Amino acid sequence: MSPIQLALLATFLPLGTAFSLIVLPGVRRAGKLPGYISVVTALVALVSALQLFAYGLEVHDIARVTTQWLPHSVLGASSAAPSTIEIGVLLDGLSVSMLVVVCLVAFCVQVFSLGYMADEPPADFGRYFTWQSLFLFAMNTLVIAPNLLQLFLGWELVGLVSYLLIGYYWKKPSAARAALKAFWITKLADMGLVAGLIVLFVNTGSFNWTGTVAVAGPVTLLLFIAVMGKSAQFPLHVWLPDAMEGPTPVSALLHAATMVAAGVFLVARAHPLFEQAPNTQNFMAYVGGFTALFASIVAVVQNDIKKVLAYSTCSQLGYMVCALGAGSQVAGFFHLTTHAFFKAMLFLAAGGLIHAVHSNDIHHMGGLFRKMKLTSGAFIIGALALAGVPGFSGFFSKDLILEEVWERGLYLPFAALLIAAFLTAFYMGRVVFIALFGKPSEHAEHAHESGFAMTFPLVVLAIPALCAGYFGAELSGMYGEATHFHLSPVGMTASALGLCGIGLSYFMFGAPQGGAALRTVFAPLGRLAASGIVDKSFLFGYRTVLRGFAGGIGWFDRYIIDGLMNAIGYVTLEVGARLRPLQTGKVQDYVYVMVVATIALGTFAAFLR
Amino acid sequence: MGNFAHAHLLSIIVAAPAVAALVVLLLPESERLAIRMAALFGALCSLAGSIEVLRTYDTAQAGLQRMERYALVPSMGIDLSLAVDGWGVSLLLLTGIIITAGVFASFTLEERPKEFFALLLVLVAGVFGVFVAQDIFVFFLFYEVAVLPMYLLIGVWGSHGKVEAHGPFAFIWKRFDVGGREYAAMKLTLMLLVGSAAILVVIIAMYFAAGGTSFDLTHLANTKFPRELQLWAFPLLWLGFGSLAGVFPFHTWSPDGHAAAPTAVSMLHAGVLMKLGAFGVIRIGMMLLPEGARYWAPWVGGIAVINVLYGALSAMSQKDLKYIIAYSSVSHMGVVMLGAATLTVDGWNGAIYQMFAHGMMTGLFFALVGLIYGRAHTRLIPRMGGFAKDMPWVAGFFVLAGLSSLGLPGLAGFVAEFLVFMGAWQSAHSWWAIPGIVGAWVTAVYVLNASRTIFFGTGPSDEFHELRDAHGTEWVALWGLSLCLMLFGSYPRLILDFIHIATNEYLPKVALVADQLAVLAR
Amino acid sequence: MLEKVSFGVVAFALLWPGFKVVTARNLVHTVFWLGLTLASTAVLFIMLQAPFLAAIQLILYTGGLLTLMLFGVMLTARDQGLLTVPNASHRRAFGGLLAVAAFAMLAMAITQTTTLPASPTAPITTQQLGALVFTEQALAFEVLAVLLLAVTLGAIVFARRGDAGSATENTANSIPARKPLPAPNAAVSQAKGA
Amino acid sequence: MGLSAYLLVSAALFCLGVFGLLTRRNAVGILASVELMANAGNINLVAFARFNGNATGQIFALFSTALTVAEVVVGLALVILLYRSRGDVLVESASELKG
Repeated sequence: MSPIQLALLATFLPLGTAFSLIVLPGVRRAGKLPGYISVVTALVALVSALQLFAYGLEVHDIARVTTQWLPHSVLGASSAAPSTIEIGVLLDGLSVSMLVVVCLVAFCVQVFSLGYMADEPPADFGRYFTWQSLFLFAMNTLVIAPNLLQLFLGWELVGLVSYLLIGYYWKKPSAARAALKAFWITKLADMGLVAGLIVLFVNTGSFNWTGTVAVAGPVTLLLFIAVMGKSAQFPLHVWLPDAMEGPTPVSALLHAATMVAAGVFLVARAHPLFEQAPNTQNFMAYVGGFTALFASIVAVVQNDIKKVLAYSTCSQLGYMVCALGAGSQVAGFFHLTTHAFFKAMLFLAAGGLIHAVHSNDIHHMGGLFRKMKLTSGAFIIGALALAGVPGFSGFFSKDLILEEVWERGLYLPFAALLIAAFLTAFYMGRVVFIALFGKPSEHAEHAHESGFAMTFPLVVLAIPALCAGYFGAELSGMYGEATHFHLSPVGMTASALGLCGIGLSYFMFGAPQGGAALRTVFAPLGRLAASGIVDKSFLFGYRTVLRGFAGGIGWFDRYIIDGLMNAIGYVTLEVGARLRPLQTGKVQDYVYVMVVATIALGTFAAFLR
Repeated sequence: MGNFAHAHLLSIIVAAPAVAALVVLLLPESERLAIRMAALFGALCSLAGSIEVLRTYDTAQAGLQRMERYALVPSMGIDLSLAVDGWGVSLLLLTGIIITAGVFASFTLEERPKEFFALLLVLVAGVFGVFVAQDIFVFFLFYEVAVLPMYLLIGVWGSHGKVEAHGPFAFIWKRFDVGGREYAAMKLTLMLLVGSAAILVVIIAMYFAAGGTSFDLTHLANTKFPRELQLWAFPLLWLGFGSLAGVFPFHTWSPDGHAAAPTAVSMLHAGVLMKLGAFGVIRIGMMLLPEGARYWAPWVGGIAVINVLYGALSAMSQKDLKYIIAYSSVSHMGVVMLGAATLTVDGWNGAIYQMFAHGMMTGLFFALVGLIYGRAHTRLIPRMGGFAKDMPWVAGFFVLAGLSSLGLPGLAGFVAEFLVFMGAWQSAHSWWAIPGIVGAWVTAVYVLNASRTIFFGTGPSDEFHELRDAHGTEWVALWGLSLCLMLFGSYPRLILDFIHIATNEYLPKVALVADQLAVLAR
Repeated sequence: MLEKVSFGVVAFALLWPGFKVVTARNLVHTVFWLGLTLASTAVLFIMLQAPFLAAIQLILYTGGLLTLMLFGVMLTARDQGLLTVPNASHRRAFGGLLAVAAFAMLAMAITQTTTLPASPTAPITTQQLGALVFTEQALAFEVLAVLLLAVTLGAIVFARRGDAGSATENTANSIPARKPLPAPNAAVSQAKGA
Repeated sequence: MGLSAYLLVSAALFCLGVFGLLTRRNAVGILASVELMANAGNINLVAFARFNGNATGQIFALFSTALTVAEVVVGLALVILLYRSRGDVLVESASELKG
């Protein structure tokens, strides 16, 4: 099959699956069947993506096909500047690499879900896999987009699927709220994307990211607002921790590996545009650096294992954004790739742990390592990769980012990232030492290793998580300048800090006793971070400001505007009622009026003459 | 027969519902099934005719097609002349879809089905007529035919609401049963008739200014009216038609009217009738009075922007489900008017497409609301919760309609809103795009919040024991409208191509090309 | 001179009874004063060289109409109170004022109009009238005939309406007593019979 | 005598009729007043016919006379109806049209 056909297969087969599952309730409710259908779909997509990847290793720009989607013409300039609004398929190194990441993680997550979601009622099970397939379609639409418009289509669709999947447990009010919050906040940020697209199109006549754009500054800034929402950058990150209300595999796929990385993908995609806007790039670097630091501080004090991972995702996305802000598309996207693998694995492993103890609290897990060696092992590999321990994939990509940021001269973000690197190692160490090696808790008594469906994906993901870093040159060559890894002072510092962080966490949480003093040092910082000022201000903005304003408008409409309309009717009726007595019903009164009027008219006519 | 039908397709589309109404009236009250089938048949005939018109419209030739002309009052130059352009094609299709869905949605109506369906069909005949009339007198005639049955439909089959007395005008409650169905019907009729009066004045003025020989739309469009006439006549037309399109501050009939109206009537009213107003503003107001349109465009757009945000925020503060949807219509009709005011190709395409998309979306909404109300017997959202357990499909469709209304790509609403915003940015008043975009977000807030409260979370409580999913013919309405939303959202060219042709033809007569080029060069 | 005197006499004979018509307390008197006015009008017609009209005036008005109105008075005046209803005193002054104002206006219009023909033309013969009625005015004449027929029928219907119920009901009960009045007198019974 | 003399007399008669119309309380009295006014009109018609030499004026007066008689017939029928329904013929008591 041609590359285009493969890409279309990888995109539309999942759509077909999702649509069939929607319109065929019989299949959707048929026990495990929808799960298998969905997994096979994902597998087909994965195979297609891998095949495309193989193409991509040889030819970087594989194919680009577009078709008109909307008719468009500019009044009076139809012949001079014919422009159409198109959608299509663009296959190059970047999209193909992303396609592989997406399909691989999606496949692993779906397989994992077969085990994780096995206890769900059939209808819900089917619904879950319907949305999973829909997600694959949406994400692939985004990835293969040849222009920003289609990217936006996919962008919104993944947002929708995110909403649906976070709200999977819709009977839980908190889940329903979290879904809403995620959708609202990303949609709020997406207003920037819409505006950016419109400004771009009106000024250049196309949605392409290539070419010189006079208004690159505003456009990229607007686009970046959307990125901040989708990729959970401060202060729009508030939805991501709440999004953990969704099933854990969903968190792994959407809210760790792929969907939240869409923002990073967008910036990497529109790199030519962003290059023309250095101010935006600097802004990105600072936002990214701050987010990385802020989120990692908050992660330190979380007890919910998924919340820790969520904040860590925030933090890592901050790294990527910072790298892109430093102008390094390669570093940012490379970290996206490695992060997708190890973070998905971390989440899946965490899912396994949660599944075993039926709790998200790390203190309820305690000592699971002995009972669940494989899952724990995967978790530890992921944690090490995340902490940037030399040899693991995260080490390579994170060091690349730090180097690029350093070279760009962005010292403040660099410092933030460095501290964040230390904190990352520290909080991951904390989770590992408490949850896997800590004091056994009574919740964990009956814990046992998960089944094949839930361990197989971990094994699959562990491979790239371990060794993706060694193929940095080949991978980076796909979507940019091939970058060979070399050990630099910057990288060594970061690694050393990371190891320090692990050591500290062992001292505080792993060692039988001790570290109490240090814990009191961290306590105020933790309280500050956990107080959720950002969250509260959003809540205030929504509950008090927006709802209050809307309430005022509603009142104004009902009682003032509509009141005025009613008042017109009321006055008409009242005037009528007042005038009624004039009609006495007595013939002679009318005659009087008639005679008086005749005389008056006659007099008037006389005066006129 | 085939040839005859083909040659008189437009007449058939307009006449089919009217004939069906007659048949329904002639049938005995007891033959309920026959009554329904006759109504359905009339609706389906129109739908099929609309599809055929769409299929056979010659895009290469463009312009007015399928011209039919019968002299009505030759001495005054009134002809019953019918023809379609690209806009008419799409709006005919919309009307066909909505009436069919509406009949399906209220197929099982128990209260006086005979009179109900007869009035409904007469109303639809009027709507079809407006979209194909090429004579302004006949246009107005059909317009009134479409508006007036509403009074009975709401007054007889409507439902009661209650509004608390508050504010500086609280004394009014002494006299009016605010929120009641008679009140709503009366308010709607009176406000729309005031609008009609304004329209009639302008129609007569234009007729005489154009020589007093013909009411033909093309003739009037080719007449260059004096500037003074255009400047005073345009606002009258705008507010006259605008009162039906829910233009602020003449929108207040809409929430009460839609809330009180029965399901199919709400569907039809918000789905197509409000479009008549917007269509009138563009087709009559802007095209016959281009100078007036240009002069007043900043006002039209400014008020439209208010409509968008004001409607959305008002919707957010409502507790009654029907009021939410009604206010959302006000907000979305603001998008239509905004697109019209931009005087750009994209803006006009978007405006007409928004009519189309919003028609189907709000039709779906009102079908669902009627269905929920029929089972829950309340419209107050705070009392509901967890309904998705008993009515999962209704929940799904509701969210789908909501997604379309907030402009989710892949659904029809997005295409329209995006085009309108693009047009707004290209217009002389770029800032219009910003409140438009914000309005879409506010829509996301209130629509999804409503669906969360109604369908998700814990519940439903014991008082709701009759909840059940859609059944029977309701499925047809829900699925039909949902699939249309998806179809026209993912392949908009299906009708956007037709709209585009008409826009390309009409707009240069209204907008000054130089204006746009200046904007582009900026 | 003689002409002026005779005109003055006729005008007085016309206006004085006219004044009595609108002021007389007793209705029967009113009707007779009206008859006098109408007769004076006939004289005026003769002065205007319209003998045919004068004859019609006498026969139709003074004869027919007067009788009719007398019947009307008798049929509707159950007692002396109803027969002699004084004029509405509160209206009298204002009504007089209005009448005078109206007369002033009319008089002003008449006296100030300069285009009035000054002298009479040749008198119109009854022959001429007859020819006109059956040629030029034939349609109006026929229409008038139809109208008179309608009036005749209408009057019969109106007058008979009360009878429909009274065949079974007591006549007295069909007249609601708005004011306390004596028992129905002979006039009412006669009206029933007619 | 000139035309204006006749016209003045007829105007005076007319105004007397108006006065009666305004002040009479009895329906028959009102009818009589109306007769006065109609009569004044007739005088005008005949006078104009005389001075303009137009026979149609007399014809008109003729018709008018017939019409007036018809009017009185109907009027009296109504008066009788009024009397039957309420026991008197005072116009101020018939005020069903009061708003």
